[in-house]
Amino acid sequence: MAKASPSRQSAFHVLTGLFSLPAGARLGIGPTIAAAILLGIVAASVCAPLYVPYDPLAMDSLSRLRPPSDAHLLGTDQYGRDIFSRVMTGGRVSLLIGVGAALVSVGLGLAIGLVAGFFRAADGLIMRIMDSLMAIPAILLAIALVALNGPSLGSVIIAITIPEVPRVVRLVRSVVLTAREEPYVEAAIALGSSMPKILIQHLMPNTLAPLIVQGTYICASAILIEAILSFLGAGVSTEIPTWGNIMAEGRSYFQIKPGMIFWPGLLLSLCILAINLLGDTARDLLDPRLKKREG
Amino acid sequence: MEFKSRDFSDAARVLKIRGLKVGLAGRPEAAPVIDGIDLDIRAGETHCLVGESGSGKSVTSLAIMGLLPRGALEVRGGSIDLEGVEITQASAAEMRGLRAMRLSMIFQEPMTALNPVLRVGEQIEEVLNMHTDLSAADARQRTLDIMEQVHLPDVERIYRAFPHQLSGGQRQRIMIAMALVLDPHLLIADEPTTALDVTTQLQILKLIAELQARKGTALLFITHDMGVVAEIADTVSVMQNGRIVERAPIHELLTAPKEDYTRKLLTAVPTLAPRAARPDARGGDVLKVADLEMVYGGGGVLRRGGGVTAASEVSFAIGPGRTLGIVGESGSGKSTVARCIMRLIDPTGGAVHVAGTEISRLPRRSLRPHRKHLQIVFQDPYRSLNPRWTVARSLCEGPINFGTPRAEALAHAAELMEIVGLPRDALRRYPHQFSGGQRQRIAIARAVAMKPDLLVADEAVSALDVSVQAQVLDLLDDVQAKFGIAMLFITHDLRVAAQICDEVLVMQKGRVVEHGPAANVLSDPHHAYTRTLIEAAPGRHWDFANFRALDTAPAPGPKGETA
Amino acid sequence: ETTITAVMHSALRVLDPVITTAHITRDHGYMIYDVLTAVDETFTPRPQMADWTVSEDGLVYTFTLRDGLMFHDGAPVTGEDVVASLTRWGKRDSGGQLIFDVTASLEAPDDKTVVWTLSAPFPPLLNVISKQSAVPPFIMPARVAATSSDETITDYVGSGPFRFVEDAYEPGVSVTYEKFDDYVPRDEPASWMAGGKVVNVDRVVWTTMPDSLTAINALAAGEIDYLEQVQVDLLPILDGAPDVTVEMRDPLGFVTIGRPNFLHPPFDNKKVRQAANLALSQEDVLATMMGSPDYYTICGAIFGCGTPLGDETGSEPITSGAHPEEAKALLEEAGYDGTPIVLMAPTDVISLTNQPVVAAQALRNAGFNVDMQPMDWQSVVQRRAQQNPPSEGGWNIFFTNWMVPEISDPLINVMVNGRGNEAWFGWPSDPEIETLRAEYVQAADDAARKAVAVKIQAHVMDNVNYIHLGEYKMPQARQNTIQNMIPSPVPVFWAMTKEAD
Amino acid sequence: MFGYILKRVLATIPVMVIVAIFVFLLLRLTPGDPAAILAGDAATPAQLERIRDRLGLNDPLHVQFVTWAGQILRGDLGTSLISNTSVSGMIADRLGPTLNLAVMTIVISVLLAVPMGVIAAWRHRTWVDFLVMSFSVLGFSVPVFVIGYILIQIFAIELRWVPVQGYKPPADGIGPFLARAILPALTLATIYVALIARMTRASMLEVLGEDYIRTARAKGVRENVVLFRHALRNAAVPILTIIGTGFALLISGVVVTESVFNIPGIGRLTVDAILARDYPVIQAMILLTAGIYVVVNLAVDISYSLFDPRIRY
Ligand SMILES: Nc1ncnc2c1ncn2[C@@H]1O[C@H](COP(=O)(O)OP(=O)(O)OP(=O)(O)O)[C@@H](O)[C@H]1O
Ligand SMILES: Nc1ncnc2c1ncn2[C@@H]1O[C@H](COP(=O)(O)OP(=O)(O)OP(=O)(O)O)[C@@H](O)[C@H]1O
Ligand SMILES: [Mg+2]
Ligand SMILES: [Mg+2]
Ligand code: NI
Repeated sequence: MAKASPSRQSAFHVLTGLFSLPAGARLGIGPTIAAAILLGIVAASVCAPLYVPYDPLAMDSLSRLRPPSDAHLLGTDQYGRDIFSRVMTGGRVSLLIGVGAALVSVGLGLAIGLVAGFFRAADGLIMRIMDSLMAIPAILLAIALVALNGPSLGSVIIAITIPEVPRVVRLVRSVVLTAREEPYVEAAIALGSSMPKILIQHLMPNTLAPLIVQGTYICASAILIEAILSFLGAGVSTEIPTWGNIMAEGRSYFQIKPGMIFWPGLLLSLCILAINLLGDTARDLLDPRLKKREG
Repeated sequence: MEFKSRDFSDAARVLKIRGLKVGLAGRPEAAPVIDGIDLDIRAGETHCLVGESGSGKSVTSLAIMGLLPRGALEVRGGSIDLEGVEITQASAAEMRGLRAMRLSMIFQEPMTALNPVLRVGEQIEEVLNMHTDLSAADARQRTLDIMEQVHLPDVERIYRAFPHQLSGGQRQRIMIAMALVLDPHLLIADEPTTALDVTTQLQILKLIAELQARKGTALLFITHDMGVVAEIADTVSVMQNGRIVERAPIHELLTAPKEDYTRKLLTAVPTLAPRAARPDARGGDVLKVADLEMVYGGGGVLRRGGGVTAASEVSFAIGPGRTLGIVGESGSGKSTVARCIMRLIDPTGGAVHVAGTEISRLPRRSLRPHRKHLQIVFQDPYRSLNPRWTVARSLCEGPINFGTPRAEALAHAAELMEIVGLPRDALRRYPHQFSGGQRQRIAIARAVAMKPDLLVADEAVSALDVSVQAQVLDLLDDVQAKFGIAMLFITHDLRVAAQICDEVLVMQKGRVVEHGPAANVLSDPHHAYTRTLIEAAPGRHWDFANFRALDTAPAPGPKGETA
Repeated sequence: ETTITAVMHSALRVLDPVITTAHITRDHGYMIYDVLTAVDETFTPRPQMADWTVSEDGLVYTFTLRDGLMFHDGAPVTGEDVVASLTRWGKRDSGGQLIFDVTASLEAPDDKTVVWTLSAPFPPLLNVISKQSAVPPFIMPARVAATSSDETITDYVGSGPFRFVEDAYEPGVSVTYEKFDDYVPRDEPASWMAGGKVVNVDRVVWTTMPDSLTAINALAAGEIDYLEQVQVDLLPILDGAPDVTVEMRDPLGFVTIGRPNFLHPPFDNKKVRQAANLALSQEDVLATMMGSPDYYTICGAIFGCGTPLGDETGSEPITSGAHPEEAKALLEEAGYDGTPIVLMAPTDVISLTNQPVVAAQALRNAGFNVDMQPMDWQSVVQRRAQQNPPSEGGWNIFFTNWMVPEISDPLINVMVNGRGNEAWFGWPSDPEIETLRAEYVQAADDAARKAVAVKIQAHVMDNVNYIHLGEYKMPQARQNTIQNMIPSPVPVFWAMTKEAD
Repeated sequence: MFGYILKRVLATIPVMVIVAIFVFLLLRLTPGDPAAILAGDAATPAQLERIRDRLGLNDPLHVQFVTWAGQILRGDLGTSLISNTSVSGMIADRLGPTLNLAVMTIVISVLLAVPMGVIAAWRHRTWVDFLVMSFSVLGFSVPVFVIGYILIQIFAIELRWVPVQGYKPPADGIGPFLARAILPALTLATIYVALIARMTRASMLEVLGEDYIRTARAKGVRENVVLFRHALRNAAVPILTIIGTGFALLISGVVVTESVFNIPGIGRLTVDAILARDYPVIQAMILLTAGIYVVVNLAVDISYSLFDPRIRY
């Protein structure tokens, strides 16, 4: 949050605001490239079933671990499945996990955070629970949760979501706590607006910008955590290819057939890179200092 | 009133600026921020730079210091000559050598200009360490000396203090000590007293004058406060849109300004002569406050030893159509009283009657119907409107809460826009598309939309430029006359209080020390504190708007001085 | 001082070789304990701690302990210790239980003698107590053997060729053994678990490497001496390591199997089981698991190819590749209604991850509706014990592996138990096979036993008590400085030598 | 100060209690049976049942919880269901490697990341900034195990500078310790460096815009002094915070890194315990890690006052 209180509109604060915000023209091409890459990967993944040459699950025990060839663009894995088909299809699920985890954590976190931020009575208990959830190491929680529910898509998303929720809650709560001191909120109280109305109409929109940013980070880290869970044997079933479990399955073959890690890894890294970059750009663009500058 | 009238034509020229142009970095096509200014300052001279907000005063000072923000602003042309050194061409190392030795600067905000994590003594001493070969002991002694010179008490203790442990005035003294410890030839002060209350401001101004006289320093003093200018300036430059439109010795400027812009600036300055009181109320009091008390932070289970008593035994009443002003220095409890009345906080004692209802104890829910009787306008025009809402939505929020149909509320909002002097189509715009003054008008419209009986204005014009301030004050006057609203007007600026209030209430440390008709309080103060306040008001003997001295001295102090 | 650093196939966590059937614990047992008798490489029982005589009627076995037997704490091994150890073992081991069912008495008349009296003849007794898997009767001090058979022991004194170094033990990480200087080996050459256990190294350290790639790299870099199992796909990494030898230790290897649940549809129907048997192909499963045919054998013998009882009668449907069409036809005949088959697929045990995936695919090809449920091995272990219908937390089929010696006869092989609820998971009620097993116990000689075994083989293939998916072997790898390792199903550290660096 | 610490320490009690209850319930709801791990593949249901009885797994949940809580309060972490050794002993054996690794990682990360962030902020929107930010985004986007494999491949296999795997305590000599710990520490550090560098940059950017930085420059202070003496100390609080909360991230990295580099630490211990349903070990470990997390963050909170005199407790 900008510390500069706009009440002191000294030139220097205007300057610093301007200093760290990219005016449209100065964003550079980075975000554009990032967006293009991301769109490309998303499109390629979503449309994967239309163009991949093989069923990503079709095995052929007689052509295992083949090097790239005309028949198999990126070769085959240890089940003789076509790596190209798996990687492209895997993107769908990985992205789904990313987006799913982001939406669920942001949604839950927003609801809980608003309540905690505004209702003093609930705050203590909610925050203690959130502290506890944060204190439990996420990865261990995830392994336990996946063991509990079986490694379905849903349980992986939930497992990734639970440790993220407290972070979102803290974020939302802190925004609400700051925003409720804003004069315009006090003005709304003076105008006789009810608490729910203030909460939803005045305070919630403030959380939007930081949540978008947070959401992109959650999305990126969810894709990554899924890979780590797969590595530890607690990821999504190999019947549903994801970048994570393709890499995890390929990890023993790292030296013999690096493609199994390289290709999904490349797409995954590019994706996360792009998402993070867009998140950073969003943060810069949504920087509250921007709004004040325009005044 | 006496003005400075020394002649500096023989003194050595310390700073010489010719045709200085500053523009946005990397955007040569954009209009320059500083558009070819000339400026001369000679040893011992106090040169004041005035002008409305955004006219380029700070940018000028930063250009002289070589501190224009990299990547945002750059010098486009012209020269800045400091005793023969060309600053626009100087290397970073040369610039570092000049700073503090030959040229230093004091900034507006003593709160933020000092590094909060370093001891203030160390911060002064750092200047010595950077620029001299003094031994540690000598440096420390020099530091203590200069701290004595700026009249800091108990220098040994303050040396070790962190900025947050000092008052605003003390911090500004540290800044001054830091700027002057190496006896620079040029001192730039960018609004060094704007953030301070009047009494402290007076002390700081005196201090600067004293040191300047002793060391013969040239002073470039930036301010928007004409009162201050009148007190200290030898020469005044008036800036507008990056140009210097008029330059003259102080007396000449105040008595016979040549440029329209200068005239406009001067006429906007309110006088300390109290206005004629409005006719007394016909009906009963709109607001009656009795023995209001507010203690912050007391009563907590873990916090023993009581809290801060921000207000106690505050009682007053306001009739319809009348204005009561609350004045007092910072922290005296003015806002606390306002917030208690608005029930933004719950007073710990006393009673508040609004339109006949005692509201200080009402639970929030039953309070809501009474909200429409009282409305508030805040100081900060940038934060008092929801930046994500259109003006129309902000204006309709209250009426809709009280059951007005949306269409009707909108129609009323459009009328209000006219009343506050904004175009109707402004309804569709967002707050950031307006200037501070315009936003304050919108905030007033929003309050008025509720047809309240009482309007509380907490420093409603303090953040605005004098010229804008005058317009908003006029607006408030109009609205009040039109709707017969009672107004509680909080300000630290006695001129503003004089211009708008029927009655004035002076607060100090949470208590009411004086209360009466504005004319009485301002021209015949009984309490010593009120007198200090009035005496500290800079330029209080000058009637800027009429380019002459005030004939009725506003505050006949014990030994009332006259112009 | 020679130390052998060995990476074993899994971490040693349970130190009681009687309470568990885990291989690593059995291997640990052979390090620190000794056994009365043991089979050699021809599956023939040989004397180890004791010699024996059998009475004419086959009811009295008399064991005589050899001289010089001593526990690591210095106490001599007595008949009393043997009786206590055998008794505890008899409560845990399924073969042992059968013997104790017909035991009249087991006692130690003196320090050197143990007399085992039966109420009915039990011809395979020596084979059972000499078996090297799953739970061999290790001899412990009587005080240790007094521990309940449902509780793990906490005193690790044995009389074997190595001593357990308790201070250096980190469960799941490493175990250290030191040569037991007072151990007196037999004079015969070592052969499997029999013969003289001559220790030529001072110290053996077993460490665990959770990551197989790391283990191979460590071996190639000379950081460890011995890798018990090498993933075949990773062998090329060792090509570049001239100091490492890759070889087969155990000529018998492992079998991998699928076990259907007999309690619930559709596998309660023999035809459906047969369809599954047809749908699957040993080759597909094995090729995926092992990669190279050098390391797997298509083998239809449920008691193992190359074992005395091994026979491939009736195994054609599973050994001749996948038969999706015939399977479909059979399914139709059986009236399979498309009920989803809950197939449990463990994700965290490398040797068990492939079979379910391949099988699921093959079953689908044959028209089964497969609900493959991935879970960790622990969940499989828990769930396979559930007798509920699959829709209520039960299951239809799971896969596991055995070492060949663990399935090599009808008394050891738990999957041919047909006692319904008392049988192994899957709970087939198969009176026919129970009759055959009784016949086997009573068979007088090897030829008669083999004849019964062939009948059991034929029955299992027809009734599909389980799906025998073939045999595979795991290569081991060692530094060339390690010499004289004897071939054995159990990795043993006696006989072996290590050149000083 | 003391009062504040006491208050904070007391405030961790409800957190730990919630953690304990949560973990306990979660585990008991999770399918899996330690008895089956103990007994192995061939055990019959009846045998398993008897073992479960012995282990107390057949008691009602609340009885098990009360028993366990009672033990914990007496400072007894219980006995592993699988290896029948004391949990505190197991943890003691394996805490060292992880702590050493974690400390080394944090030291490396801070030494690398803070200067990186400072310089990126100082040279905002230049190629230096771009480079630092690219690196730090990259650090986020490559899974830990891949980084580990790559480092092993390069430094242990190709260059043969260090061993592939393993762990030696510093007591065995600092050389062998460093040789084995450096790759895992670097692996773990990538993500941490990314995190800290990013936060340092953001925080420095904020601080560099502050008035007192301008004051320092107006005094003619050298640029490096401006950055490190004036700016960095003011930027420290968010950096410390991220170091504290990043600790959680470190833990998940540790789990993977310990596998890849075969380090006998507590991360691996916990994962193994979860996979084996060794309840006492899991419960103790999660309580312990949660406790460490809470303590680290408490320490971070307290250390704020070292950097910022305005924060006083
Ligand atoms: N970094 C910057 N980039 C672009 N424009 C700037 C920058 N800094 C200042 N400006 C513009 O330069 C003009 C002059 O600003 P400056 O701060 O000098 O005004 P000022 O006279 O000091 O106002 P105030 O009384 O509010 O302090 C303004 O229009 C401002 O918007
Ligand atoms: N929320 C609060 N908690 C504790 N103390 C407070 C709080 N708000 C204000 N105070 C204290 O109460 C006193 C009065 O504050 P108040 O804001 O009413 O002063 P003010 O006269 O409006 O000052 P200013 O002119 O600076 O606005 C001050 O000492 C302040 O520090
Ligand atoms: Mg300015
Ligand atoms: Mg106030
Ligand atoms: Ni002012």
